[in-house]
Amino acid sequence: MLKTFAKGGVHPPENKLSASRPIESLPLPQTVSIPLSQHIGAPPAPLVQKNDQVKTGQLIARGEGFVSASIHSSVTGKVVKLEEVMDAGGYRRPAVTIQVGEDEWMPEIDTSPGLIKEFDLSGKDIIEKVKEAGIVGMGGATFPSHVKMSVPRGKKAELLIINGVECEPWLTSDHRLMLEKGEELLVGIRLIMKALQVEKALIGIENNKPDAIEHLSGLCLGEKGISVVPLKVKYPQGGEKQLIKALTAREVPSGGLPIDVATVVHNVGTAFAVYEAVQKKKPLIERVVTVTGPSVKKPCNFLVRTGTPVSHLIEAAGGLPDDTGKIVSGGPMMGKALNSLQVPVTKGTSGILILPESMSVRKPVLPCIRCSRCIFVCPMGLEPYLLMTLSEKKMTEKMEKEHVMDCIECGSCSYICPSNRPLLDYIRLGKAQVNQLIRSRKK
Amino acid sequence: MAKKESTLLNMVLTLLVVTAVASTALGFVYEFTKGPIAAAREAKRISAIEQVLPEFDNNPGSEVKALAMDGDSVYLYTGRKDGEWVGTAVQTFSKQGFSGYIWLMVGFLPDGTIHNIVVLEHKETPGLGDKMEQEKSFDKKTGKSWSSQFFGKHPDNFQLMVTKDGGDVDAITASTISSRAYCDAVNRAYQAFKEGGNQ
Amino acid sequence: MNQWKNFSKGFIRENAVFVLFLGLCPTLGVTSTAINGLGMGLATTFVLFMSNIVVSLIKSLIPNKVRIPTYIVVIASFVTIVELTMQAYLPTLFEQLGLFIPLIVVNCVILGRAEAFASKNNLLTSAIDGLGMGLGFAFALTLLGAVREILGSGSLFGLKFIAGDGILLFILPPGAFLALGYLIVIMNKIKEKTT
Amino acid sequence: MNSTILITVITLSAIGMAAALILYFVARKFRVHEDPRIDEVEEVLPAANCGGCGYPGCRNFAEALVKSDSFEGLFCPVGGNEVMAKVAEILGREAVTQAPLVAVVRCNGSPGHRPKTSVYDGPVTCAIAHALYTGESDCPYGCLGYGDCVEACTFDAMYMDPKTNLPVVIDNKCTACGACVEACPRDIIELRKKNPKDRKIFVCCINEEKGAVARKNCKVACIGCGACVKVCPFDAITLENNLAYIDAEKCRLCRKCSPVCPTNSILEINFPEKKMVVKGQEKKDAKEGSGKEEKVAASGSEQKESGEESKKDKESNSSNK
Amino acid sequence: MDKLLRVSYSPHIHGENSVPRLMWGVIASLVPAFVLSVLYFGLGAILVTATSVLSCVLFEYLIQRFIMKVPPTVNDGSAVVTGVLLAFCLPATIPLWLVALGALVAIGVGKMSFGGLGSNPFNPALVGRVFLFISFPVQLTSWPLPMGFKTKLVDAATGATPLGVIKEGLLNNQQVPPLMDDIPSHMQLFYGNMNGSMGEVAAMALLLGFIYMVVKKIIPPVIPLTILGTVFVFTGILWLANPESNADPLFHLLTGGVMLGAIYMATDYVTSPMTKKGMVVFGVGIGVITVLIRRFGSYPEGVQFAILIMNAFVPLINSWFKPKRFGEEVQHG
Amino acid sequence: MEYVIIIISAVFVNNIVLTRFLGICPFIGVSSRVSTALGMSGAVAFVMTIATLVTYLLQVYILNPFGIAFMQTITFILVIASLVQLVEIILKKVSPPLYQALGIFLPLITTNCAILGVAILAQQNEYNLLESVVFGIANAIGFGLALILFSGIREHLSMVNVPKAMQGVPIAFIVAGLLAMAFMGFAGIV
Ligand SMILES: Cc1cc2nc3c(=O)[nH]c(=O)nc-3n(C[C@H](O)[C@H](O)[C@H](O)COP(=O)(O)O)c2cc1C
Ligand SMILES: Cc1cc2nc3c(=O)[nH]c(=O)nc-3n(C[C@H](O)[C@H](O)[C@H](O)COP(=O)(O)O)c2cc1C
Ligand SMILES: Cc1cc2nc3c(=O)[nH]c(=O)nc-3n(C[C@H](O)[C@H](O)[C@H](O)COP(=O)(O)O)c2cc1C
Ligand SMILES: Cc1cc2nc3c(=O)[nH]c(=O)nc-3n(C[C@H](O)[C@H](O)[C@H](O)CO)c2cc1C
Ligand code: SF4
Ligand code: SF4
Ligand code: SF4
Ligand code: SF4
Ligand code: FES
Repeated sequence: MLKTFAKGGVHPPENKLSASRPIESLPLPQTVSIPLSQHIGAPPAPLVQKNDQVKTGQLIARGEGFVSASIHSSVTGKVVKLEEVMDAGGYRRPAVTIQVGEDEWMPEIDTSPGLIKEFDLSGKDIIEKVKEAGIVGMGGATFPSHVKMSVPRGKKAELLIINGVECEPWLTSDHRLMLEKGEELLVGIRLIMKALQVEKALIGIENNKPDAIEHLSGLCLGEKGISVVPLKVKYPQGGEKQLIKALTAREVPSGGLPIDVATVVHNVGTAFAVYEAVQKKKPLIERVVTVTGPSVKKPCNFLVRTGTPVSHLIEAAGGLPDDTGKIVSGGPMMGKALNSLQVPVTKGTSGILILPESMSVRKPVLPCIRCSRCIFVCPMGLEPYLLMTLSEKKMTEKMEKEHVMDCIECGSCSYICPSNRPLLDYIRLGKAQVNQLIRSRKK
Repeated sequence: MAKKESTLLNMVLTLLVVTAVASTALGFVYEFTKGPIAAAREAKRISAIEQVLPEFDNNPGSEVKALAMDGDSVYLYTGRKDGEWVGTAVQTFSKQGFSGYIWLMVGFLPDGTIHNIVVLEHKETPGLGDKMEQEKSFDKKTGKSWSSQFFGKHPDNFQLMVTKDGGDVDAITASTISSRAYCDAVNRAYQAFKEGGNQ
Repeated sequence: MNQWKNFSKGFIRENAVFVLFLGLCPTLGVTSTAINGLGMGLATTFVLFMSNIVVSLIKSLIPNKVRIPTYIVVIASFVTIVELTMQAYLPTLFEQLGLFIPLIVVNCVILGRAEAFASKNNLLTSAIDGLGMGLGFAFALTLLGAVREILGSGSLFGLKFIAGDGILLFILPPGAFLALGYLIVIMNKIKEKTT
Repeated sequence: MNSTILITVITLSAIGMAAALILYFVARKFRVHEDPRIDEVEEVLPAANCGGCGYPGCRNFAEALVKSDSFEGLFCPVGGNEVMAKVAEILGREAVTQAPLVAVVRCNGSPGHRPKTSVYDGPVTCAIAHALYTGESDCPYGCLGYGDCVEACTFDAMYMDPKTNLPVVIDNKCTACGACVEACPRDIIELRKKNPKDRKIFVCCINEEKGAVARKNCKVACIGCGACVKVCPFDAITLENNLAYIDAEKCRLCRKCSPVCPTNSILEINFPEKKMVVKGQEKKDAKEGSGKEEKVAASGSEQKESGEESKKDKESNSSNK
Repeated sequence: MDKLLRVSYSPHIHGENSVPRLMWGVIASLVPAFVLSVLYFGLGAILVTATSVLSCVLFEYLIQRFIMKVPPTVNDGSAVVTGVLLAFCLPATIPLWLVALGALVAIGVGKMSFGGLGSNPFNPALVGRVFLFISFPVQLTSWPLPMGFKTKLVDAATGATPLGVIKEGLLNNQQVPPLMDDIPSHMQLFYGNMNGSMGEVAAMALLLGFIYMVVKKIIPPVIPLTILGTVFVFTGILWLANPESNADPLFHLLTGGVMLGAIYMATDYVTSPMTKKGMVVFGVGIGVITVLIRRFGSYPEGVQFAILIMNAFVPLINSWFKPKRFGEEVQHG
Repeated sequence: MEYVIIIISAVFVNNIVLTRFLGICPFIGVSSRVSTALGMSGAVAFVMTIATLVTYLLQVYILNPFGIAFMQTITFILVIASLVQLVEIILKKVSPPLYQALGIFLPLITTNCAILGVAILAQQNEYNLLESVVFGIANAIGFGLALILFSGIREHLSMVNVPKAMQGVPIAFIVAGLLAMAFMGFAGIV
């Protein structure tokens, strides 16, 4: 029996169309707009001014404070605007717009292809390098990685978990990365292990990526303390709490963090970024993005510079299909629908999913028939049908008692509901209401 | 509206006066209605006896015999005309009803033939078990009701059991239980009659 | 206040049963036939009428703290009078209504009226209010009784108009609840239309 | 006297007596002090239990009123000054008078003014749409049009205008309880001073974006040009974050500002037709001008066609959900 | 771009299940039982089922259209399920106007008064059935003998159900073992060759439907299993304690409405608990009450009442039996 | 056994609310939330037990010996009214939260026919002292059971879309009717 997490979960069709497409470097666009806040936490102030000339990899905004991340220019060229650009929700956020010129990298960055295995940096130095490189979690939450690597006082990490699950349907960026950059990945893992001072790391990979499992297992043979664990396919195994449960049978307490059960979880992309930052001094300015969808001509995995507009990626994948109804940044279960193609790729963009009109219209909402399916699939043991009603009726305190804040927004409940109820929509609203309540209480 | 101040004295006084007035009034009403109430109670029993016995001219209420049976009492009222025994009315019961006791008044002629039966009290379901009441199952065409099948029968040669149990009584539709209880009560009346009804 | 309005409000607008939801036990308990409903309604009306009169007469003499006990004694006296009289002269109806006759005393309508109306208004107004509310109550009980009797036994005021039985459930306890529930909905609709 | 009657009288009186005495002494022993004025105050409150005062119910507000020393910050918007005067009388305090307020919707972005740029496909509530994205237009400040405010109003004082897809307040029904203000995730609704004959002049926009951006997304957006600030003789208009705001306290309804607004984002409602010639030349675009007139005229006629139409709208609106 | 993009929260894909799909799944699983009941009771079975389904659908449509004034939702199939199940617990020779009346009560009182699909606290079909049972006990307890198409529609030969025979006998102070001689063998009970309501006779067909629904993941098997288990254990204890006055547990499982109730009526999503723990409590409750009524009450059969009574407990069960929260125990432990 | 029968009969078979129609006003009035229903049940249980006890003593030691049984109604209600007021005063002092929760319904217990009805029924059934008290308690349990079940259902109904015309009291009656119908299944168990 393959390992998996105990409670809930769904099996959406996998549709990994682009799994066999190697990572291609995407040609540079004419302009990039680099948002200044690509992570949880406050946006840093820009260090450049209009008409400044910047180089690829140059720092353009320094993360101030602990929970913040620096931003680097992903291209060489001229700063043309310091204005707000639309984010994925259409709201305008501060950004640096650069007109792309000849690609000239910062001199200290090592752009040679060779693998550098050896390192003698101390844990502290590693964390410092990670911070300088502006690395944030690439699994989607974009939480500054150096924070996760600095184990808080009084806590101890025993185990590093590398999240190679990629449980979202359609997406293949982590999968390709594991296949193509396995060696670098392992060095990255070693670095993180050193920073965390742990002896053991597990790479969790779902069983639908046998090639990646085989490849990495092979590489791990020579690596002490690192091993690959194949997992049964079940969404949302990639959620860190579920992954920890699947791999260690430990349960992160309600309201707690992985470190409470002595583990730290990082995405494979993050581990690779750590390798590049530490060994090659390369800041986080590009990432692998899957562009896919049922009508996409050429589903692809691209290596994309941050700030590249989504339209550019779509062009490269064969253009926008005629029947397009919805464009999702990320996977179909957790991704964000875009209302504009000008939205830039950020450090957290793992894929662009183009859904045809027929798949994008939500079905009419019926009353809850109390079928319990949402309860059965909720990996957090919540009662989504109830939370939705409470949210509708604005019964905030009751919602808090029903643990609404535990919801990881995986969407399993909305996915399964035979009445097509917008459960997660309302639960998110409920979480916001409860958050407000908690904040007002603190005051 | 001025509310009166509450002090211990005026509270007690008010209550005293009010209760006194009220109870005096009630006392008088009670005295006044005592007679009619007793009469009304008596009338019910007498009228039942009148219905189940042939004509009589004594006061059966004054010739009562009580027999203890099955944990309760059965009463026998003797009816006479010109001093002649015309029959005995037996106030009987059954505990086997669909819900609770059933009380009947069964009139026997001196030879033990059932003359008539009326239901005094029961809690059977309206529309079902309550068809044992004569007026509830009275059929204008035949002039008969369900209980008519008992009249003029002698329990010695009329099996007081529903047909389902091998007797001669056709049960009320969908109310076998009530019918069975009815038979049980009549049977009990007959036992009592045999024991103490003969004069 | 316009005395006609005062009198008539008890029928629809402030009907004790359909609108104020008071005095529900007798409403449900005795309404298996229209006759029973009417009898109970009239008995209640008498008590309501008399107690409203007496309360409005003595209201200014009563200290506040013993207000309720006093009213209760007054009401209970009238109830006992009804009880005794009925027992004497209407023994059959008394048997049918059974427990609910003494329970008139706790009918929330009566104490409610005494407390909320008679203790604040003059004799005439209170008397008319009592009569109006009482007859409104009687109307509600008779109506419910009629509905249940028609549906449940196929008769009205004891006159049978269909052969055989009706829908038994309506003369049994659950039917009382259901019939009243739907009657309230209909009454609400009527009230909405008239106002 | 008959002995039954005697016994009756004696027993009942004795029982009554005993009950009274026990009650009296228990009541003394277990007395709880509760300010009787709370009840009195509660009586005069409107019993709407709407929460407009900031307390969960009328009773709690009454308690707060009795317990506090002054009326600072305590006001029942539903009952208004009248009720507060009564409360003041009961408590023997000076009443604070607050000018009557009315809810005003500060967005005029009907579909004609504001191009639709996407299709929202989620639950029909502004709160969720707002948290998700800018809404079906690109204006991140504008009304989303899903009627959370209408839903929140317990006085039936609002309805969604199906033509403009914007909420409309029925002035004479609005009690200024503020529920809609609370409900709107975009803070579009404001409680403003009520003027005679329900007249109002206000900037019908809350967009703080730079003029060009704002204008691009909505033809009637305030672009922060400041023209109105200059013409206002009473210094009632301020400009902050690219947005003009008319202070209702200072505004004297002189109507100088509205004609100078290049985007017609200052609305004047319930005023008689202007006698003097409207400077037609200033309107670069005739279409825009008529757009504004439409809104003003529509608002004027709303008052006349009393509740009936609004009810219909509300119904059709709710059945859409 | 000329076409506007759609925007909504995630998830952007949806599973295949839908309410109509589930309902039609239930209907499909009822086909074997229907076929058998037609074989046993002939034309009557077809007429009663058709009347019931048609009137349920019609009443739902009329009420939604003209009284509630909402768009009718009859094609979600739930009214059809109610109709079939209502028919299945009636005698095949019942007058058709009674079927229609039952449907009216089931849909009008049991379902639509509460707002329609998903809101009703009590099982609509059972509301209709119990209403009829209490209002028209004569018609509702006249069980035709299974004679296939020879069964007459009016004045058919009737007989007591096996449970009725036992109850009657016990009331008459008879003992169970001799009574069993009048009752078909267990095997025949399993095939459904007995008097009873149309759908409840064939345990075999019902079990087939059960397996279908579980395999198709229409219902979790928890509730039926706990009910059947409880009935088996409880009657087993009674039987072992006193075989003279108690029938054996298998008999109890195979007769009456236990199968139909456990598999189709107690599992109605709307009126059953939401969590597995709750479902167990619910099932045990139904089992116990059923046996209590069968053994000690006035009615020979108790499942219908047991389910309705436990329906009333569902809201409380739901608030007392919560799913196990992820990370909860750790926090407290 | 006697007592078991009294209890089962009062709780299930002849449930005071669902088949005897007593105490309907609070049943409808205080049943919109489970928590208040629990409180109300507690209050009723308390009052009902004491009331049956006290009225039993009253009947047997005063009314019957003096031959003034016709004063039953008036004396019983007087005693019950005082009792309720006593409870109210004490509760207000001892447990303000409970007092708050039950609010205006405590005085309503006075006019709750269930209390008086049970007291009178206990007399009509000719129970002895212990039986009367058990009868009182059992009926209180029956009342509590019905009330709590009912409040659970009503809480559930407040979360679904009951048609506007049916909301509130009408739907409560329908639920009560269906509940009563379900409880008819217990017929004959004792
Ligand atoms: C305030 C805050 C503090 C955090 N501190 C830590 C930490 O000390 N160690 C750690 O491993 N992760 C820490 N995290 C990161 C979370 O555990 C988690 O990785 C991140 O929120 C993204 O997870 P997700 O993608 O599963 O949502 C912290 C997150 C937040 C919001
Ligand atoms: C429902 C859910 C599904 C997730 N799926 C994945 C996944 O497939 N792959 C992944 O790397 N992270 C996934 N995450 C994010 C992880 O929880 C976690 O944040 C991440 O692995 C931490 O690594 P990072 O900080 O390096 O991104 C998921 C999170 C949630 C809540
Ligand atoms: C609500 C209801 C009330 C009933 N009341 C009685 C009754 O008062 N008397 C009776 O014998 N059967 C009554 N029954 C019927 C019995 O339960 C049972 O069906 C019948 O006695 C046996 O049927 P049979 O008479 O056709 O053999 C009632 C049934 C129901 C549903
Ligand atoms: C597994 C399952 C069982 C059902 N059982 C019943 C039932 O017993 N009675 C009924 O009226 N409807 C039943 N339905 C249909 C539907 O859920 C029911 O009408 C709702 O109670 C109406 O709100 C069932 C549906 C499903 C999916
Ligand atoms: S409630 Fe939250 S955690 Fe549970 S299934 Fe829904 S989205 Fe996932
Ligand atoms: S899955 Fe949908 S229909 Fe089923 S209980 Fe949850 S919300 Fe209700
Ligand atoms: S319009 Fe707004 S402020 Fe006015 S009454 Fe309605 S909710 Fe209250
Ligand atoms: S004013 Fe606010 S709440 Fe009202 S419809 Fe517009 S966005 Fe929604
Ligand atoms: S009439 Fe019985 S409680 Fe109100």
